Amino acid sequence: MSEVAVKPNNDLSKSVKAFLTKYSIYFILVLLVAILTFLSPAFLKPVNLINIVRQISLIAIVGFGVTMIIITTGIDLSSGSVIAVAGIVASKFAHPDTYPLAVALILGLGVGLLAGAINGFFVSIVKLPAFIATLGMMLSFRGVGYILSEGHPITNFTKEYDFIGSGYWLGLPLMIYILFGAAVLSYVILRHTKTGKCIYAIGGNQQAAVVSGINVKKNLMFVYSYAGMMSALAGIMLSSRLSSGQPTAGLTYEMDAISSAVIGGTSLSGGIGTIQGTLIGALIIGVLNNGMDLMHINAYYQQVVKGSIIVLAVILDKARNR
Amino acid sequence: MSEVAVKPNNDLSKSVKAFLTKYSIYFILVLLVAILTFLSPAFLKPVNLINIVRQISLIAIVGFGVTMIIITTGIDLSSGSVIAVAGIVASKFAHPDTYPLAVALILGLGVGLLAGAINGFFVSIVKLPAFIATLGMMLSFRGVGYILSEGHPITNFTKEYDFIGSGYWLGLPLMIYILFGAAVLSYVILRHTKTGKCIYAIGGNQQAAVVSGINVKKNLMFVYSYAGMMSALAGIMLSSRLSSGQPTAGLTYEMDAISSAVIGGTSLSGGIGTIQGTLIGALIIGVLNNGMDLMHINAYYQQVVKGSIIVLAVILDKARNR
Amino acid sequence: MEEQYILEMVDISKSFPGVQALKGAGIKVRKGSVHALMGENGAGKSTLMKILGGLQPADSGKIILKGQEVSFSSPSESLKNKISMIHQELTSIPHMTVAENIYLGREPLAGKVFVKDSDQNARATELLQGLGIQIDPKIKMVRLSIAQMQLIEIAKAISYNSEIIIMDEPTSAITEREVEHLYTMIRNLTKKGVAVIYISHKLNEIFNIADEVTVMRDGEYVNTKKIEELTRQDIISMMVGRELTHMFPKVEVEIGEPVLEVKNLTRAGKFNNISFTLHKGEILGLAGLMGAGRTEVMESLFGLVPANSGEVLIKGKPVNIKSASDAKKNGLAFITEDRKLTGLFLPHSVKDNIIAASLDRFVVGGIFMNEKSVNGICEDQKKLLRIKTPTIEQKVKNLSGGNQQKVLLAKWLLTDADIIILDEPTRGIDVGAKSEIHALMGELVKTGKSVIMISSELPEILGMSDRIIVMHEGKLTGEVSRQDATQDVLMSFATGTI
Amino acid sequence: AQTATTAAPAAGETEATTAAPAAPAEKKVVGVMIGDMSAQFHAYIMDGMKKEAEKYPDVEFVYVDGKFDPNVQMGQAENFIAEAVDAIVYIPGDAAAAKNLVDKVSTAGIPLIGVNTEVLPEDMDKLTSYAGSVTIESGILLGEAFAKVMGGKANMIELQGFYGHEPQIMRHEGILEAFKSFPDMKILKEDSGEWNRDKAMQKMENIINSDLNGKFDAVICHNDEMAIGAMKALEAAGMLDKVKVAGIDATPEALKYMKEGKIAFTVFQDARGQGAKGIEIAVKVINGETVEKRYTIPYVTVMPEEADKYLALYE
Ligand SMILES: Nc1ncnc2c1ncn2[C@@H]1O[C@H](COP(=O)(O)OP(=O)(O)OP(=O)(O)O)[C@@H](O)[C@H]1O
Ligand SMILES: Nc1ncnc2c1ncn2[C@@H]1O[C@H](COP(=O)(O)OP(=O)(O)OP(=O)(O)O)[C@@H](O)[C@H]1O
Ligand SMILES: [Mg+2]
Ligand SMILES: [Mg+2]
Repeated sequence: MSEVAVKPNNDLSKSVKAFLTKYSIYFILVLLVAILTFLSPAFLKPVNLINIVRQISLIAIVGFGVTMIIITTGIDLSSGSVIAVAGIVASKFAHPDTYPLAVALILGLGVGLLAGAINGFFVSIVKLPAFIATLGMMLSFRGVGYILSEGHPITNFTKEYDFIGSGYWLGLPLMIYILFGAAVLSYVILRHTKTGKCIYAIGGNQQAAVVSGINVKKNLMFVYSYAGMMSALAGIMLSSRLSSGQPTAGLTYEMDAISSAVIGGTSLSGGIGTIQGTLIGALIIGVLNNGMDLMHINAYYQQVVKGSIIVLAVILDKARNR
Repeated sequence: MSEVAVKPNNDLSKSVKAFLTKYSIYFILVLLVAILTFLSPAFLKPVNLINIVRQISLIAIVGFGVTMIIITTGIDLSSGSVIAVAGIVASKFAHPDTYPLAVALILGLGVGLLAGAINGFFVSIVKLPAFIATLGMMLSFRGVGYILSEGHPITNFTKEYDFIGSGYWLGLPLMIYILFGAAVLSYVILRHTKTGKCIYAIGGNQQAAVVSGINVKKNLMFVYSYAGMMSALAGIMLSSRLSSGQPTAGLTYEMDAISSAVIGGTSLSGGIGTIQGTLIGALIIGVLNNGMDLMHINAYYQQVVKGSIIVLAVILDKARNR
Repeated sequence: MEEQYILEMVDISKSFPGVQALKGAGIKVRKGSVHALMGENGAGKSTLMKILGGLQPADSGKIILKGQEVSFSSPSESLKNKISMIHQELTSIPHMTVAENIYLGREPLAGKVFVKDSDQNARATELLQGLGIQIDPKIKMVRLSIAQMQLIEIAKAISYNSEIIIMDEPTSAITEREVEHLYTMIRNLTKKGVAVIYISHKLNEIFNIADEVTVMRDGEYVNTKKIEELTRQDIISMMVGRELTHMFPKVEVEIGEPVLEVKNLTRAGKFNNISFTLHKGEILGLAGLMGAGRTEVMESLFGLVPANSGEVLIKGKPVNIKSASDAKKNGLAFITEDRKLTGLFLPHSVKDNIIAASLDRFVVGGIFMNEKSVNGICEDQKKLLRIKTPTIEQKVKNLSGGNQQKVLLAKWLLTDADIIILDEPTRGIDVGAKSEIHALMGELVKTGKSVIMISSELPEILGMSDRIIVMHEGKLTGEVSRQDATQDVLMSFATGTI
Repeated sequence: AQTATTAAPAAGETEATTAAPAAPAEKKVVGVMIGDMSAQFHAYIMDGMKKEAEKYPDVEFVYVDGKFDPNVQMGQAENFIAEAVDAIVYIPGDAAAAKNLVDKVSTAGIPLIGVNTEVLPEDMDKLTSYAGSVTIESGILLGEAFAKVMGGKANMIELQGFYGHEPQIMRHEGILEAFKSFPDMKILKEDSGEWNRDKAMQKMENIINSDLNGKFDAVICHNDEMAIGAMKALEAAGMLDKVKVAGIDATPEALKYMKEGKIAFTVFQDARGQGAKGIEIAVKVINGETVEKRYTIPYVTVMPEEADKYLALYE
């Protein structure tokens, strides 16, 4: 009950430090951008920046759902497969002169919701470790993708469906607006709703959440279903961008999405994480990929550099949780 | 409130139940074998059983190291890449008329040890989450594999080197003996040495391990290095089996190794797990892959079945931790 | 001084980011004596001992062990110097056996590598028997109760054959009977010349076992005195730095009609035929020894673990409570005994902790949280309970134990429940905070609420309760009114000797 | 490898007679090892196989997916040997790593029919027969046709297959081979699109934004999927009129885009023809008919005006 607990030695240096640790991940991004701008003049052109944001939009959108899952101490390895299945289902209903756009969208998102709910069922009701449940579903959903598409890409879409991935509005790709919308929606859910509070509580201490009368099962079901839907959204966008619904789509995207979340400060032990962090994490990955391409770094070395920088970013960001 | 929840109170049924839960994973394997024998007469032939064991030897050996890592609450996503790098390095020194076999083996295993030590450094000294550290190294090591091999397979080995992966001794493939040796070594380390106790202690309660005077850093370094070496051993075996050291070798093997461990009862939250469990887990995966091929199940459906059975096995095994 | 000190810690300072935990603190301990270390929550007792145990380095200061200046950079160095420690936080490894836990890090080895399991088990058996602890060393730690785990930790600390044993709140999870047993063990140790540093918030224990007392406040050394020179009040005022008059400030409230009736509640293997009644404005004490099943009854009452049979009536109406949210709807609140395990969200802010059980009350438009009202109400709670924190955004893990307990209380008070179950509400809490929590209980019953208080501290039960029921091995063995209750009566019910 | 593997067929025969009731009556079995079912091109080969297989209702064909992992294929070959199938049709995921597999199957005495991808030259003899092309030729044709289209002078971006995969290595070599006689065909940048439309599109977008913008006038891709990805990125950047894109495979989509003038040309590899041939040979072999050692199915360069003809093949 003493005052020992609060005794800053130096107010200024303390607040600077607090600021730096709180926003360290932003500084890493800024630093990376600065270095790349210096090394490659093409980097900072608006058209390239737009390009980067569009490229990361898929993994960021997947990452938003995954972030919520990781906050509840879970993980989702099935995202990449859900991308494929949802893309295929939506593609099947996107041929000209068959159904209105809404049908493709609703079925695509619906199948993602269902896939997510299956994950949620295993994790929240059957109480399997999320890693193994979603690993199993990663295999199963991918198989379903092959079965539904019979191994072949599905092509030939309506103009409206094509517009999702290739359209522009007010000079910006539609995909960027979708990214923005998904980010705002996810942010609001996590930060400003009861569900968001429950998600953090479950991740912070599941037993305490139960005792506090929080419906853990219901909230976990929500989180996994939401993440499934976000993956499906990415799947629809990807199939439209490529003009093709493919059973191989989204392979290993789950790892990029998880990396984005973790680089962005989401803790794999749960209870901690933000949507804006994940967005920054995805941007760091995107900026890296793009920058290395612009600098014509040999592809073999790109992997080494990317791996090292991911580790470095997390090291620099570690101060935050200290 | 007033309903009956659990009512055992029967000594016999209780001890049967205890037995079943303790060995549940073995029963799952036996059940699977029984079903497959019934469905496919070719399954139970000795030559097929030998096949299965040889086929799982790689992921089981990787799995032994990964098991120890998971027991310490860590994870290793870089195993597949270490397989490639070690295979390439060993292959480079396995050309006829250059060096004795020992050189290829020592350098191959040495490079695995080094890779593992790098993972260990990030996890134990820098204190990064193992997931992100080994994810970064997965990328980096894979890149190193490409750089060392210049993207091409390395072929043309000495007879001795070829013998590792294709040789027979007393009617059994050499690979099975290596598997057996690695299993026994790993089992003894984990069950009967001080290091093994330390590994369980670190995973069970790291704080407790520290206050008991255990050198957590040293033991973590050991575990990651050992796992790196096991992956390297698998890499050497693979390159010999294929007569070719390839930069693409071992892609996604880390997931199979982790699955083996988890199916075999290793808990991703640490402190629990056995080598024999992982061996059984790998056998379950191997029996499944083999059985589905023998039963001529369509490859697309195989993925669905495999995913579902992994989940099912873990559900059935869950009683064990109750 | 007639005899040489075995240990002197002089002028020790230590700071954590933003916190000066120790400012020139120190302690001098004689061979073969029990030296109590006292101080409020956050005074720096554990930190000082962690420095001695090699867990944390001091920023400055000296440690003199048997005349030699030493410094320990790891627990193993400290252990080598014959200093062992029972930690405030339980440090057992759940899926290893009792023997493995005890001999962790110093297993009997064959050929320097292989652990001799049977040797280890034999040694553990011998050790536990010698200490009179009836636990099979081959069973896994996870199967023990918290109290049994604490006994194992005590046994483990003793098994090092150390010259100095630090006991940081060794009795936080065990009850009077085991405490008596611990006294015996300590007396045997001191007879052999072992020095014990004993940290506890329970004054009774200090007067029972300690030879000398050192008091710390705000990370600083206050004073050291022989126990004979001290009264309770002396220690308290040294610790708090002011006079603390009311220890158990019992508020007299008129007891009203029954609000909760429990009839024949049974859960197989845990408790049997539990029946009791709680009245409006009443504080009902629930006493008993370790493992008596008190917590279990409350868990079933609160819907966390279903009972097999029985009936519960609230305000005369039968209710069927199957989950915590049912319980909340029926006006129950449950402040659980282990605030870290089942109470708090440690990585989260004070604010998020306080609102966690009453989220619905802040929801606007069906889904959104009304941040403004959250902030306002949390600030009110902070003031009301005098929670010491710079802001309500502070992470709970950075608060001291007492303040954490208050956050937990705030969470449940916010639900505005009529029936408040407090399970060990002052465990590990210093006297100052304790009396504040007791005062608060008075406030609650004054406003017409009712309280069930489980406590293993008999003075607390006796001081606070209007009526006391006692459990023994899953059965209700007695009921006494405030007037008739004495330590002896309660103990005989609790041990089943009546 | 001798002792046990030679024992395999023998063990198989003895067991087969006493087999469980589920054993089908004397139906011959052909194991078909696809290199990677997720690769578009292999999927088309499999289509050809399945169509051909319909002609032989009394033979059972078992398709397994090698996932582009030679170790997986090795395991599948072992499984087929254990099962004592009557013949194996084999699309190698990798030539170098096929050595031991070929050894094993031939030691076991099971006819092995290679399809699409050659194994190492010294192992070709051990195949019972081979239906396919010479991989390097696809690269040579692609390079030569590009030289023709560009008038012998171009600055190109090369989007290669997944690094380390057999066709990636051989096609790259073929392209370099072809350009030996066209010194003005320059490759400004090599990168990998991993056979994948998605990855190729991202790579192209980044290249378009780099300092290479305006400096290249052709994108040479190791397959049509990547060509389509590159084409889409160029189209979005409005550069398609200045840059020519081509790939290999003649997939229906690529042919469609050729008709629209978005892709310059492609190199046809008769996926279905190869697949069908492989099955046909296998059936002949198990019926005891003699087969030739090699059925070469050549690559053909396809220009836009021929697109319809090739599209018709997919009907
Ligand atoms: N690792 C740490 N990081 C930051 N602050 C710490 C750390 N450990 C202790 N403190 C702070 O140091 C002060 C002293 O803590 P300490 O645990 O020594 O108190 P204590 O006297 O043992 O209290 P209690 O009676 O509650 O156990 C407190 O303000 C505490 O918050
Ligand atoms: N969920 C649980 N799993 C395993 N053991 C438990 C659980 N909850 C309580 N126990 C143990 O069961 C025994 C009876 O529990 P309970 O906590 O009800 O006793 P109590 O009378 O409240 O004693 P205490 O003074 O320890 O609170 C105790 O020893 C306790 O540690
Ligand atoms: Mg303390
Ligand atoms: Mg209790």
